[in-house]
Amino acid sequence: MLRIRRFEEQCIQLAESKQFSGHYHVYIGQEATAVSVCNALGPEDFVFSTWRNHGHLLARGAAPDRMMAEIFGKATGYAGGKSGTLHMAVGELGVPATSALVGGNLPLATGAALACKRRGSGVSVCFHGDAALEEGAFYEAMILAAVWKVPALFVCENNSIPPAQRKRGQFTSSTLPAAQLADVPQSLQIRTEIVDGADADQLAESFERLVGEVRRGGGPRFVEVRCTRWPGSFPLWPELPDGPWQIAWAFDGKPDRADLALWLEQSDPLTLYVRKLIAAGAVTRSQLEAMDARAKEEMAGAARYAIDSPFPAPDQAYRHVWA
Amino acid sequence: MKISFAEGVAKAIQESLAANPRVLLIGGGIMGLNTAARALLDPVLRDFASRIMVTPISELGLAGAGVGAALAGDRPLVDLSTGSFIFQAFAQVANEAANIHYMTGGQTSVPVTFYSLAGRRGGGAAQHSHATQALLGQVPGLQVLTPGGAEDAYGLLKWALLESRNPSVYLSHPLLFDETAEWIPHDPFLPVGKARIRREGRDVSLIASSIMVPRALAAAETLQRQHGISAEVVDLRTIIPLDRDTVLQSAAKTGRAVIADECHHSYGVAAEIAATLAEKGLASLKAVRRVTMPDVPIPFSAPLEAEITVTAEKIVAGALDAVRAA
Amino acid sequence: MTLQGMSVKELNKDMLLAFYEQLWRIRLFEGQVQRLAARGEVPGFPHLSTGQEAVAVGVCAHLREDDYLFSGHRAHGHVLAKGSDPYAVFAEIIGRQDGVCRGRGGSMHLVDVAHGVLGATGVVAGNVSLAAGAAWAAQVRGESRLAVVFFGDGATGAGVFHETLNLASLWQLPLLLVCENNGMAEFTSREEHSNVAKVSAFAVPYDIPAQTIDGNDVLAVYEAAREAIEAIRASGAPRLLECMTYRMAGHYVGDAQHYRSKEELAAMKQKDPIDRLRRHLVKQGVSDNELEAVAARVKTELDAVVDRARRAPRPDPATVLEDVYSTAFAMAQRA
Amino acid sequence: MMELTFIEIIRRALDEEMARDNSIYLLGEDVAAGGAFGVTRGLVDKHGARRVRNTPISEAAITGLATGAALCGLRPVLEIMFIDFATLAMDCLVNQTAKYRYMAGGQLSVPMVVRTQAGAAGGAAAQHSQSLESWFIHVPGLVVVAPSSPSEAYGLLKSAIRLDDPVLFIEHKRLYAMKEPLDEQAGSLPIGQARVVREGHDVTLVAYSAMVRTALEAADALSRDGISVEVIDLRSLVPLDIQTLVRSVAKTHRAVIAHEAVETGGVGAEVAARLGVAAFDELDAPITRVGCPFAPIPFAPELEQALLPGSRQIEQAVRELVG
Repeated sequence: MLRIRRFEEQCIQLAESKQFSGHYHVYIGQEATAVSVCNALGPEDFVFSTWRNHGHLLARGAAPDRMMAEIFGKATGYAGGKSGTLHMAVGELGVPATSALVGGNLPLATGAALACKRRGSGVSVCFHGDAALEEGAFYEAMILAAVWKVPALFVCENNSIPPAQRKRGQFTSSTLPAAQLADVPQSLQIRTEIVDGADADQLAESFERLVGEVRRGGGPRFVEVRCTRWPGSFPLWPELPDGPWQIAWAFDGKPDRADLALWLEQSDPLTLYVRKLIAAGAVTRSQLEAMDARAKEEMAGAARYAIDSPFPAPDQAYRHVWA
Repeated sequence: MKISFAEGVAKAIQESLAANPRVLLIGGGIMGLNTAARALLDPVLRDFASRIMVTPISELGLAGAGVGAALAGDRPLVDLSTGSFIFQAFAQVANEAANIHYMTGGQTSVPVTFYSLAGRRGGGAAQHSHATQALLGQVPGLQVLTPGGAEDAYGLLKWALLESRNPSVYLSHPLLFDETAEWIPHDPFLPVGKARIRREGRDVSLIASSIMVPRALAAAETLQRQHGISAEVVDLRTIIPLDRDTVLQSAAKTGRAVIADECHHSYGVAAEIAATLAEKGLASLKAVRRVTMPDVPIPFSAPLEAEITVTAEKIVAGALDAVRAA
Repeated sequence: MTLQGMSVKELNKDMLLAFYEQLWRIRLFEGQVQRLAARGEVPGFPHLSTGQEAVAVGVCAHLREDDYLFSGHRAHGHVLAKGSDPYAVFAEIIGRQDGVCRGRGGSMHLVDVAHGVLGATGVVAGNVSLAAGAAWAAQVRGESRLAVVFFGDGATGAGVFHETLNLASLWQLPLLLVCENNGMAEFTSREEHSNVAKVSAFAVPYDIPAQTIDGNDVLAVYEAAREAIEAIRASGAPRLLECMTYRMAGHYVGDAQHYRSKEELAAMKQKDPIDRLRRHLVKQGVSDNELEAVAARVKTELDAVVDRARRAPRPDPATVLEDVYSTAFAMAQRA
Repeated sequence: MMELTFIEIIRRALDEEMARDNSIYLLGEDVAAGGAFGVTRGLVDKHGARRVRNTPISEAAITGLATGAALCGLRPVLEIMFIDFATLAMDCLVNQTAKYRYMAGGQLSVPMVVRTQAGAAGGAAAQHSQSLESWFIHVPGLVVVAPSSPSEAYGLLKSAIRLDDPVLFIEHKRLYAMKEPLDEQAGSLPIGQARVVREGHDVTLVAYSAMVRTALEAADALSRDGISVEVIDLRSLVPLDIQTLVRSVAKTHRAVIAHEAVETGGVGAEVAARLGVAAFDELDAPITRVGCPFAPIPFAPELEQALLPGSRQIEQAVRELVG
């Protein structure tokens, strides 16, 4: 989880210093979901993500330097600069394609699950946000997955802002009259569970079990992971309130901003998990600091790699139209 | 031996399913409402029942599932039934399938084939009669296959299902099912992207594809018998890739080009070919004419539909106009 | 024929006989379409509502002339029950100039603005969202009218159907969604193409009150529709009515229905909505010949309509370019 | 006269039209919150929440809703955030909105405007940078307008809203920040009439939307070499004002058509085909098209620049013609 957060913090700092262009999204506050899902997966499984894909790809084992190079549009990026952050995919890690349309990846995941079922191996995981439930593609993908009984696991990361907190000018998340988001997949007769996005252990246990059920041919499953949005991603362009995450915040330290402090206490999977490890004596502060130093160095290295990499040659623009 | 267009389609599906376990069929209404042609598919649907996915009516979901299965190594044929229904699936056909290979910098390819029974069928009215080549023809990354004869109906579909590495839209046509053609089993397959000269000629080139091929051939007969005009018929076979060289060579030889197409007049396939001819500025080119549907939705009533239909007679009139012009 | 607000028990004999006449009018109308189609006089592929007449009659009994009606590709019954002139509808189905759309729309695109019929569609679930738009127009103008949309259970496979449920509930639109669940989507039975047996289940997460009723009993449909439509007029909020019914004619004219067993068809004949109402009327003391008189009168009426329609002029080809745009752009030119 | 950006001028046109006619309603994702690009900021306060309404992210349903309302006498102005998302509303636009009047034999009309935004603006990659007007101009029943500057957008949007036919109003991302003075009495501009932006006698250069600015740059450069270029802004693609083009070609005897959309099957093809017949005798050189090569839009700005046609390509095309 630490690696993902440090990667995303690098992105924000690099974007603020205008090192790369284009809009982008960060995964801070949802790291536990990607890690717990991907830990339950094997090489023959498929992962479908959206525009908020950095965490999923890192958890799936993608190299941070090639990812950062792609975000910079450099030749050494996974797609040689053609996908950028919105469509980042890593074929050899079972992340064949990433759609930037809301709900665009849902039918893809159902199709891949169909192929897995026919082949007798592999499951297909689809990460999507709560807004996907407003798109027709969601229903068609769900109904197909249920009718064909394919090994598909739909992971809905519901980071919608609770209505009370919706201030003017911010982008409202999903607008569903459903009392509970989970009512919708349930009405499609698909086994649905709700998991707390801040509890890394609960996430790990749930996804270990659910991936097993799906793999054994139990048909599709829908999981709503409830996460509260990280204060830094309210504005259109993400920012670091009070700078990068500090290990001290897991101990006695506190950030100045009250909303961030509250969020760390109640919703941040990383802070809560670190506190749990400390309480259980599973790790010492110095071990944590060493781990953190390695993560920071790795991600700083990725940034340097991206900055130093060359841009693709102009004629590359004409390649890869046809396989 | 002679085979019909419908037999070609059924044969291609049956042989592809037999040849490669990764081929599968999403949806199975392939032949639309033509019961005779449907009967050809019944044995195939029986023999490969486990590889035919019965589906609800959700074109967007089906197309997306086809793309997803292709990403995971399968080679699906997705039946989007009537041509006009492809619009519901446009986000998956044109915005996902076509872009993925490029967006991933070549990491992933999407060998999916979308079967679409497009074109004016008679009485279909505005929502069952679309010819969609013009819109699909503008999408980089998508192959658009428009067979005009039974041998190509078979060859192009089998190529798409077994060999193509890119997403294709295979445009079948409800009025072509009974067209027949000589078919030699081991005949070397004319590569995709090459047009077929169906009839040699000297005075005017009739450029056609899909349903326009038999009508252009009929027009050529009339021009020869009644007007002594020798017409060459060029069957494009595919809109993407478009064999511009063969079109240019034929137009240079005859000096006149008449493009017959079932898409609407403005911004259609015929416009692209006419512009290509205009752009190359062939010294010998004396006249170019487009013979297409006017810019109107397809009306229901028979006399109105007949008025706008591109018939062999209209192709003849276009050719005469071109010959008279220069 | 609108009898808003009357509960079933209050319906007197004349009103029940009016239902009986309406059911016969639709049944004989579809019989004539089938007869002419078999003789090749009907272009295209008309879809018949034979056997599903009770839903159209039962629901439309509560609609005002200015309520908006949308239907799918099996629309003849709904359009007639809403009040369109059978002559104009039949002329349209055989592509004549006197047709309600002057021959341009045909069976799958019937529009009759004068009677609030805003349209059938040839695209499954193609106009469910349009009906929501009409309901929204009524809402923002503070009118008490509502929009009703008829669709088959096949339409619930389309994503836009669910998007519309979400929108109608979110904006609380005065929309009545009527599903004629005939257990078939074109050629595949419901179990094969959906994992959800009852369509009303889809409405649950959106808090749209939904009811599943026997769609072959015109009185049951009348009662359920009355309750739903009154609630909509009062609250302005959407409702879903699922009518379990049975398509006796094939998916389209000429469909041999080889996918149906003989026993299945025979059992269904037993539930014919006309026979059921007939048995009810006889119990109410209506004599056989009175019932025969109604059927005979409707038969004569339709024979005349069909005869007149077949002699009506065909549209003038020169008008083919009209009505593409309402603005006088001089740009729709001939090929 | 005050200077206004493209966005401010469009907002002003919407505001004035809504004040003039209360059957006009604004619909779209987040339009009440100002819209993704701020075009509708503040309109909800002036015209009320009933007439400026946020919608869920359901492009198919909201396009259908707007169409249905237009059938009943409202005049909705729907915003589809990116033209790339219109792929989800194709069935409605092509099979319902465009054909309703014709199918109904003239009983109804569909007075509706779909405002959308297109074109590449650096780093938005393949699914947020497309120019897809070529699809919609092939659909009889739709009017398609593509303004080339703020003042043009003001006048053309007013006309579009007053038209009783469905209009697809395409705004280019790169023009959003363009500033122009707007004189007080500016009124509506005619749809279906092309505009000669720059007189010239050696070659006719046809363009629309953001390409008009690029065409003027090329024309200036060419005039320094003594080549006099007549630049024509089409303003609307359907209806297409071919007479103005024929008159110009009769004077210059050479024609070049430039657009950002893919060259194959684009506006250039239709203009070339029509001029090839209508002005056959006037042409001394082949008609030339300058469009985007046949490839999706890559993410890396360097690749995007390599792909998109600019003033350099236009100058090169003109020089080949003038020789």
